[in-house]
Amino acid sequence: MAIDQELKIEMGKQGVFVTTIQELYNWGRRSSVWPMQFGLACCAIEMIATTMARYDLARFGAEVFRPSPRQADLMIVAGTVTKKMAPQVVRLYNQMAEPKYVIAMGACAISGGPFKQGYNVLKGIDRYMPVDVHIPGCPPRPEALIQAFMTLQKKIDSHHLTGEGRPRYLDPDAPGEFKVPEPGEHDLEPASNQGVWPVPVVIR
Amino acid sequence: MAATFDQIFILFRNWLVHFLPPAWQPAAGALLGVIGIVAVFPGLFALTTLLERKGLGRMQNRYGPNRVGPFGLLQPVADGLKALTKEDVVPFNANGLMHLLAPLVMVVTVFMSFAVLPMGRHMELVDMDAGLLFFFAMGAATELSVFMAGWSSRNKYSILGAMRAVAQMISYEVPMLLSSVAVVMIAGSLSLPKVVAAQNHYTGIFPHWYVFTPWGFGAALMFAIAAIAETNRSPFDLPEGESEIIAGYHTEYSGFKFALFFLAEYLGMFALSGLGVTLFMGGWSAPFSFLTWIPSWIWFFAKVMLAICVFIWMRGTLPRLRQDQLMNFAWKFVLPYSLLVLLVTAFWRFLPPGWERWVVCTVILAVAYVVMGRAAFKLKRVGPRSYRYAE
Amino acid sequence: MKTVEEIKAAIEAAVPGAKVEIVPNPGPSGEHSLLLGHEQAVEVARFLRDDPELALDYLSNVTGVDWLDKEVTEKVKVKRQVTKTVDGVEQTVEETVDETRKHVEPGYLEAVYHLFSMARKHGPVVLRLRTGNRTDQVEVPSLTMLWRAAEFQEREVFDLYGIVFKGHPDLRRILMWEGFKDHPMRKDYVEPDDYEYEPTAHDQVLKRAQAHQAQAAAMGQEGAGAGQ
Amino acid sequence: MSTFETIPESTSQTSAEHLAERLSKSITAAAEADRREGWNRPPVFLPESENGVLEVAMGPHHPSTHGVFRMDVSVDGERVIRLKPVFGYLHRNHEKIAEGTAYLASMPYTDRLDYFCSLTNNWAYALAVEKLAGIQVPERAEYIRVILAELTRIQNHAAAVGFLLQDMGASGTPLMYAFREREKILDLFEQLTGSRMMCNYMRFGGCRVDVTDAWLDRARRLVAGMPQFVDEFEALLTTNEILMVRCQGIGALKPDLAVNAGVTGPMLRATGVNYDLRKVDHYGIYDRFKFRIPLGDHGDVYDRYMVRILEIREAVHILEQALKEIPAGPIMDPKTKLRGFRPKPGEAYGRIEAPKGELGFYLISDGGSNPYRYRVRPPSMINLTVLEDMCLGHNVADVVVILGSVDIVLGEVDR
Repeated sequence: MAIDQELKIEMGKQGVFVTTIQELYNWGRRSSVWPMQFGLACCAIEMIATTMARYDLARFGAEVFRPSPRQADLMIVAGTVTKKMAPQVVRLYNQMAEPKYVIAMGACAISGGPFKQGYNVLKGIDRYMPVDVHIPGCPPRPEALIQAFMTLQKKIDSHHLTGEGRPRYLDPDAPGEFKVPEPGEHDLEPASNQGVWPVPVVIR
Repeated sequence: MAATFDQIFILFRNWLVHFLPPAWQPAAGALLGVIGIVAVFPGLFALTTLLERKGLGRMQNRYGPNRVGPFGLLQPVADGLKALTKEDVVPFNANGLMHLLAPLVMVVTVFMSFAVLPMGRHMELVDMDAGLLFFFAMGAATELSVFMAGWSSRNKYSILGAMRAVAQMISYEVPMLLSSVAVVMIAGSLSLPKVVAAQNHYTGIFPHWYVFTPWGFGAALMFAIAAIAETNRSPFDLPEGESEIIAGYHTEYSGFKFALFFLAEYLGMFALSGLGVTLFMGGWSAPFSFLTWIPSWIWFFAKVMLAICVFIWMRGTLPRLRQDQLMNFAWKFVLPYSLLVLLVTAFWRFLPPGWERWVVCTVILAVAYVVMGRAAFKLKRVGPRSYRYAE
Repeated sequence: MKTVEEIKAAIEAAVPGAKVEIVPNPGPSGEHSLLLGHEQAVEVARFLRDDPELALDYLSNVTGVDWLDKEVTEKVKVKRQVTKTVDGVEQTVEETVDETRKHVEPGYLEAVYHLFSMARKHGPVVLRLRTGNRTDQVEVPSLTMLWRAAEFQEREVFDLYGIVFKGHPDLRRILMWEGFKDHPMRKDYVEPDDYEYEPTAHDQVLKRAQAHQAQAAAMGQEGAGAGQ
Repeated sequence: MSTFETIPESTSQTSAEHLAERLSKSITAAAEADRREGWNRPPVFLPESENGVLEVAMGPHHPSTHGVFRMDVSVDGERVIRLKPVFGYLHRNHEKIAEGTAYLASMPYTDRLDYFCSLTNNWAYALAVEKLAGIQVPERAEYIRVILAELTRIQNHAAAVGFLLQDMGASGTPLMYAFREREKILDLFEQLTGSRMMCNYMRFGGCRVDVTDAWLDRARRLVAGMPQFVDEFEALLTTNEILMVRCQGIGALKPDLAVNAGVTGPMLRATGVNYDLRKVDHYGIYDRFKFRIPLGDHGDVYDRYMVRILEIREAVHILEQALKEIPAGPIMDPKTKLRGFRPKPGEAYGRIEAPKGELGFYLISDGGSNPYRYRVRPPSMINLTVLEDMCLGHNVADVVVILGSVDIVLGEVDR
């Protein structure tokens, strides 16, 4: 080989060889994100509308809505997650095969939204599992979902296979499954998964 | 020149093989053929998935995939890459070995059934005397793998899907075999190249395809119905009916194993379309006598793709049947009608050639079709209704 | 359509011993309701359903209402004996004094039924059933055996208000999960405190978040406001 | 691997017996392996009881439950012998929240009840409050309400039929056609109210903004094209043999049971009971329009489907009349003040014929700015009362279709 060892190591450090595989790898995953056929509330209707004739999410290769979590890559949490439903949502997320992504669609999935004051409403799905993209809106328009989808694609493109910034599923130390909350006598137990969701500071 | 193009793959193989000692040549030739099949059909599978997604899209007023590569052509590549790099989940209390073997068995047996299909003039891997029998034997192994998949997953939906699939496939295998036997009766051989050769001559410009005879048309119809059911395609896609039992027997499969099921399903479609084309539509022979200069393998693949388009069209338009209706349809309509077709084929075989046998066979089959169809609807008390209004 | 008074008279004529009271509705809609006693409630309801003139065959709406214990303040004129010094002489004089008296009217839970007639296309007739109090006497008779429509709605009232419907075939929680202890639609229900975080100033929610943080800080709990 | 060890090498049994024994042995072996590993759950796919009854929990995540709805189904083979619906997975405490906020502030929440038909929900709530406080509505506002409600009815019924076909396994084509029309109607809503789905348009005593002539022209054009869409839809579906075989005679409902169980809407009218609140209550200005109520005779899935299709056609007739006759004038009752709205103590039950059935709002006012009691009478939930009666004896595949024909929206079922 014409490249001397030192240069190779140097390039390896900068990730030249790794980068080419990485690009192919990222391209493959980003171009074929199959969402799970999973809707919770109002936003699910907009999610369906996104796949329909006018907006056509299929253009991105994402119309294959798989009903089985094993075969899906993307979970669109479309709608209000109630405390009764939260264990099932987390379980479905655990059942999905890596690499998996989550889009929290709509105000309810992000923070409880207009129903935040409700006693049975989970105040944001990111209390229990990591979310990649949040879409604001109540409900977000289909264009917003497409935008979120493209944001997710950009995010996948920027993933490194090794090193510090690698995604969770490539990190052997990161948890593969998240604790499924148990419905308790008054509330879900635990109220949030520590480690997934650092409790933020209230700015007064 | 046309003959060269027609035989270009055979010539290429012979040229490659002649470098080897003569004793090794048959084995090497067969190996090259296998490589050809293993290379061509997955490629065709990739194209077909794209065709299906785009075709369905057009039927539904939308575009279909068009962002990945030019016109979305690289979409299947991306899907394949994704499937390869996806985590392989085996459920905790699944039977690991069976879980692994099921997709492999399915793909391998489907590939083996391609061995006897003549894909062009002299383009069959093995010219087996009992080629048709071999084909059906390999097709039957699909049921085994489906049940392996459903059983080993230890999931209620998987086992329900597998049960449905096995029941459905066994039921429809019978009429499919019967309608193929009609062809065997006329062609006088179980060897598929000989069946094609029997159809490869012309009256004027029109070919002697079996589908253009009354019994052949009836048999082709029954064969088509059975083939759709065998490949679990809409409207007979109950084993993986996603609105009822999630994804059927492959509910618990992810990553590449799931992709293998997907591959096997489409390969099954190709195989059965190829068999149907071979039996009823003249295989690789041209549809008109003045088109015989076009290479035979082009005709074969064109006809197969035509059949695939019909599959896609059906999927885009029809709702799904129910399990008991499906079984009733198989045992109360398709099977008796196939038997009748067999009988009419015997008439055809022994009546003297002439317009009389055309009339006799056509009348018997048409009357039986109408009567049986009407009876089925009458028994179910199903039909259009009228509605009243209140002011 | 008969008026409420006529219906009451009809009920009393048809079901002997039925306790029926008219609860007036002061609002513009004027839908007065009938308060039924527990003992004869099912017979009265059956009469309302089967009577050919009323024919209230359609139970539209079943709901619960929670009336809290009310502290009623009223002014009462009281006569009392007062010892007074009038003109240097001590006398016992009877005097009328205004006195504010407080007493607690016990609260109760109420099940409200809206009946219509599909056959005669009239309605509504509003029935009410009241429990004894809000804690231990929370039973009312169920009307599910008369109208299937009440099945899920009575379950819902049981779930959210805690009214126990005697004679309901399948009285389980319907909206909240099994094992949940509270009745969240009651007016005095206290929500679980999970308002750690609120990015926007959203009326009471921000207050609750701040209260949560103050409480967590008082308990010396780590993590509630520390960012980790 | 343990599976293979348990299989006897030689056998004199028949192959079927052998297979059964082999299966049971390997299952036992696997269960024992599970137990060894501390996994106490019984093997999940086996029939739990001796008589071969399989318990299947369909939902809350299931492709055909229209959201997060669960059915605990016991099947004997594929035949349903017991079915218990379980809701609450979308219980968003609408009533509790509404009891804590002002009357007007509940209006946006009503949008999210039945999220297909926000405008009819608005109307039902506005009607109840108007009844509670005795508010009159100007004529033009009434016309606008009728127009919007009937447009809502069309898009809801089209989508409902699309979802029904989706449940039946048609790979999306009817749904896509339905959503194509729905998008056109949503465009109208968006132009008028600023939002596609959550319109938040009606107010007590009128409507929020006035319609323009351009909007009315656009609506007229849309309505003129609607019969053609319904014809196309029917040509695709109504006489399709598979659809007829799947729908006719499935999930039949008797009229007396339907009335007793409080079933309303297209489901009730499919059983032949003539009860449409537009005709019974004459709320709004429905007595001014000429329209007919389609009635079915069998009460099965096909009748529900056809009643919806025919109601679309009747809605088009109402729309044609309303768009022709709409008068000029104010759209708000000038006496109503929306801010600081405090109705007198009292109670009222207001109801309308929403696309899914009778949508009622029951309000108790104690004179304050919040309702003391706020209750939604959800048609979707009460129509589910008879789900088990309709499903018993049918196949699992029929359960999906029957549920689809009930046309539920979970936002309304659980609230």
